[in-house]
Amino acid sequence: MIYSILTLFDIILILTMLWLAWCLLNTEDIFKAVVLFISFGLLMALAWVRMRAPDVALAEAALGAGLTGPLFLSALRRMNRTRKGERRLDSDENREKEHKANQEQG
Amino acid sequence: MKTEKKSIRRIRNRGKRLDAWQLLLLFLLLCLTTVLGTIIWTMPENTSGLTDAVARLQEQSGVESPVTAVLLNFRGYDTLLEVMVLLLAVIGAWSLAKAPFSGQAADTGPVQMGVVRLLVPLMFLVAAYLVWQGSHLAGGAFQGGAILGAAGVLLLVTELLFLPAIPALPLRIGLVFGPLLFVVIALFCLCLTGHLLGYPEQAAGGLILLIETACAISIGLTLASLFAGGHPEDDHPQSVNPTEHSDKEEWP
Amino acid sequence: MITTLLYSMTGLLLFAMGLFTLFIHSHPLRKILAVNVMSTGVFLIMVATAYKPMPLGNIDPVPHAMVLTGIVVSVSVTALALLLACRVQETSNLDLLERKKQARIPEESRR
Amino acid sequence: MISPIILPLIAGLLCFLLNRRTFAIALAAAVANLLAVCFLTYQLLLFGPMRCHMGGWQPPLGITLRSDGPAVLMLLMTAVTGLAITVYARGYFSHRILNLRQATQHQEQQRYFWPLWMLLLAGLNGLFLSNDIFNLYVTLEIIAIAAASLAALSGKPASQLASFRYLLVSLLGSLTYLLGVVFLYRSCGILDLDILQHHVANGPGIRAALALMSIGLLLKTALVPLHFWLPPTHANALAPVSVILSGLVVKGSFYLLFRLWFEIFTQLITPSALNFMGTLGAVAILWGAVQAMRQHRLKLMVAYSTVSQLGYLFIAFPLSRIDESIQVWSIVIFMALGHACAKSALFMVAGAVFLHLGHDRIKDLNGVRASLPIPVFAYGIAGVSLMGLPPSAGFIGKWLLLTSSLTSSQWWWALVIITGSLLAMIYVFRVMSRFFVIPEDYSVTTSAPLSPLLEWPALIMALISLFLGLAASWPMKILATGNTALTQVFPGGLP
Repeated sequence: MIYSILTLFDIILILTMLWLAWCLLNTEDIFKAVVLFISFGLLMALAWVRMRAPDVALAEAALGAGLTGPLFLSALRRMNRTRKGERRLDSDENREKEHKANQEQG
Repeated sequence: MKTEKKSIRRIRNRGKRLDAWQLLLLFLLLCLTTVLGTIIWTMPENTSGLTDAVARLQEQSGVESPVTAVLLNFRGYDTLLEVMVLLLAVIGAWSLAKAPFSGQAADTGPVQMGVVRLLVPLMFLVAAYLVWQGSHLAGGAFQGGAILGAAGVLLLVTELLFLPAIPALPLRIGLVFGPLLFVVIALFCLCLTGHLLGYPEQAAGGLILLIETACAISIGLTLASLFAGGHPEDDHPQSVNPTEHSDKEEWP
Repeated sequence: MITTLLYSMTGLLLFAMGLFTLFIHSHPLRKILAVNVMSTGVFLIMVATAYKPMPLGNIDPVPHAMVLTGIVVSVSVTALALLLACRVQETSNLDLLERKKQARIPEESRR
Repeated sequence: MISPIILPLIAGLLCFLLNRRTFAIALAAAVANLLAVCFLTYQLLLFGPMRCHMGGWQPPLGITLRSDGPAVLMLLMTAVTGLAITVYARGYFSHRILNLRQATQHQEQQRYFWPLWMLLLAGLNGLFLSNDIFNLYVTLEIIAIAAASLAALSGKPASQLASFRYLLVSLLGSLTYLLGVVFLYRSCGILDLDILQHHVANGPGIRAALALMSIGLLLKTALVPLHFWLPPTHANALAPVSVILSGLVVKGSFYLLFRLWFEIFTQLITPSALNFMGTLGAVAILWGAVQAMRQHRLKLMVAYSTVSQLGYLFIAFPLSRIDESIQVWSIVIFMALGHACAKSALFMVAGAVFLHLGHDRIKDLNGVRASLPIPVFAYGIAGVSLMGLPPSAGFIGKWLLLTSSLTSSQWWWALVIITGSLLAMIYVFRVMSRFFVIPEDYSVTTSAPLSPLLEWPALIMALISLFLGLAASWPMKILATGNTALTQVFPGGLP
């Protein structure tokens, strides 16, 4: 009984994972793909737990949600900014100056 | 308007339809997958791998969690090299560019700041706990380091912390601290027991915990500075005036 | 047994899907995503190899350690690749801008 | 035995930590590395092959390092070339920093060059010594990341694009290799190569594992259909980086591939697989040479010549069936050693020419001989080794290849080898003739004289590649030691 329920759970998990992977690899919108990738990582963490690998699950959850996701998002942001031709060199410099001024004041 | 829409649709369709080469590729990949799949399917499942070997030597390793034992004792050399991989990624990232002023959080509201102020200490706590419990349960340097890194990312995103504003030397010391301590302990063990990374049996647990703590801190810093994406401002030699030394002085 | 097989097949499929995407898409971020999916597939096969159902005794910890190593390596490579992709776009954009400027200057001086 | 790995590792960490005196640290590490490798060679000649168990854990679980003949020869090659590269890079960066216009940029490049290069050296030494199939994966990753970062160092958009592609390709290669490792672990449950050697049975799982690992490594070695990433990466990098990539990095993955095929999985190899590899190698020789002839830039030409020379290493595969394995090993090691020395000399010369003229367009290279006599001399000698003319290491390698292909009556390989040498002659002399043509109105402009650090390493590497052929018996002796004497375990693993 337990065996069959677990297998059912496996099949649902696997199908969701495959579907997510297919979507994230083939959507037109890269932003959507990145978001899907983060949720894919969380599902993977579930799969690791199912495979009795808690160490891997912890690492995947922490790295996937806490690091890889933000990395992709910030890279996306950086690329979009440059794509529009508004490489914000000037704004970067302004911020830098602002920050230095703040530091001097503080 | 209509023609524009049509052309957009056409472009999209072109993106979706596969041409002959891609179909061929798909076919080849399908064949490959089928072959590999059948091989996996028919592979006899007899080996228990190295389970028995690990179980036999577990007591000598100084820790209770088998994964940590493998990671830091039996195959500690792998982990040593892997920490170097992380460090290499940072050096590579720093060599590419100066860290940009992120410009991520346009406006950080007070609520957000409050949450961050609450969350970050909590994350430090969780990380410390993970490193500590790594010796007997799931967890360890990488998990703890990843959480530390996530805390760092949070700080960077809310601009409570600017990487370009951090002086480079302490950051570098923090980044190198873990790997260097790992190497030093490895060499120390070489002197004591005659094996690289061969911990003396009584001290194994303590040494492993020491390495894990140091590595967790360094890994956290590493991941956060990977997110920051570039080297801090003053990370190059104190500007040596190139006219000062001519080549005659350098090469007699 | 059946679980191991199921997850191994999933890993293989993920690998193949990632490989296909790597070949047909040109956007650098998409390529990096594809490589990530591929590596997840490989790790899944590896962990599935070590899996044994609950009553049948201990799990083989060596593949778990290897997967942990692999995950950390793949994260660092991903970070580096993302930065590199950003730099490529930025520098090539700057380069284009420079060239445009240089192309524009003679025109203006001619006028 | 661990010191060739640990020394550059510590040096890399220190180079990153400290800002000043990085060159002194790197030079000390390179010299110490060479001494350690020499001592290892001495030990090998005295005691035969050695094992060193990391952490004192015995093989099925622990990681083992091993030094035998081929590994020690590759280590020697890396150490000598590495020392030359270290010295050359110093000269290169000093010269560029003297250029006031972009001094800070070059200082920055130099600042990150040293730690990356030292860690890469550690990774290479680890690859040659390691005896554990997963540990090999980790060293491959170290090499890949360090090499890609080094290739992007020059900051030009072209080099960054090339390096991004290089990173993706080598990542794909390592993933495929890792998938092979998974298959292997699933069917054998063992990671140690020595035990694996005795446990290999002819099953589909192991076959698939071998195929996957080979594909991954071929991708990293850039055999012809998979070579597309090599020329842009090698040609757009800084000159010392090109030397590293072309002389050493490519050899690392090739050495691993060769070892897997001819030492571990010998029973599984079928003649058709060997012939397939030989055919790819033949295509590589011809295609690379033809492409090298068509290039307009010196560095691109040298990069394509690398593609061509790698083909010779693979042509040795089908010839292995007839002779004993020692013969194949000696051929391949000889070709690899000769190519490493000659190719690093060529890239060093190309870098020097680039620094002197500010470009490397082949058609504008007239009269370089007058202003850069030493590099041109080095170019000539290295060219001799590439073509395979008598006293050089390339000659010995090609001679061995020719004789074994004729004795095994596979004359078509001999035909390819000779054609390849003729083509190499054409592309080497095409540039050489430019060097020696001094136009009428040519005046020797000594705007910024090149430092001796830029010129002598190239000449020394070229001379080594020339005289390696004369001292051929010496490497042979080391190789033979590796294959006959019984294994001795050194628990301490010192030096």
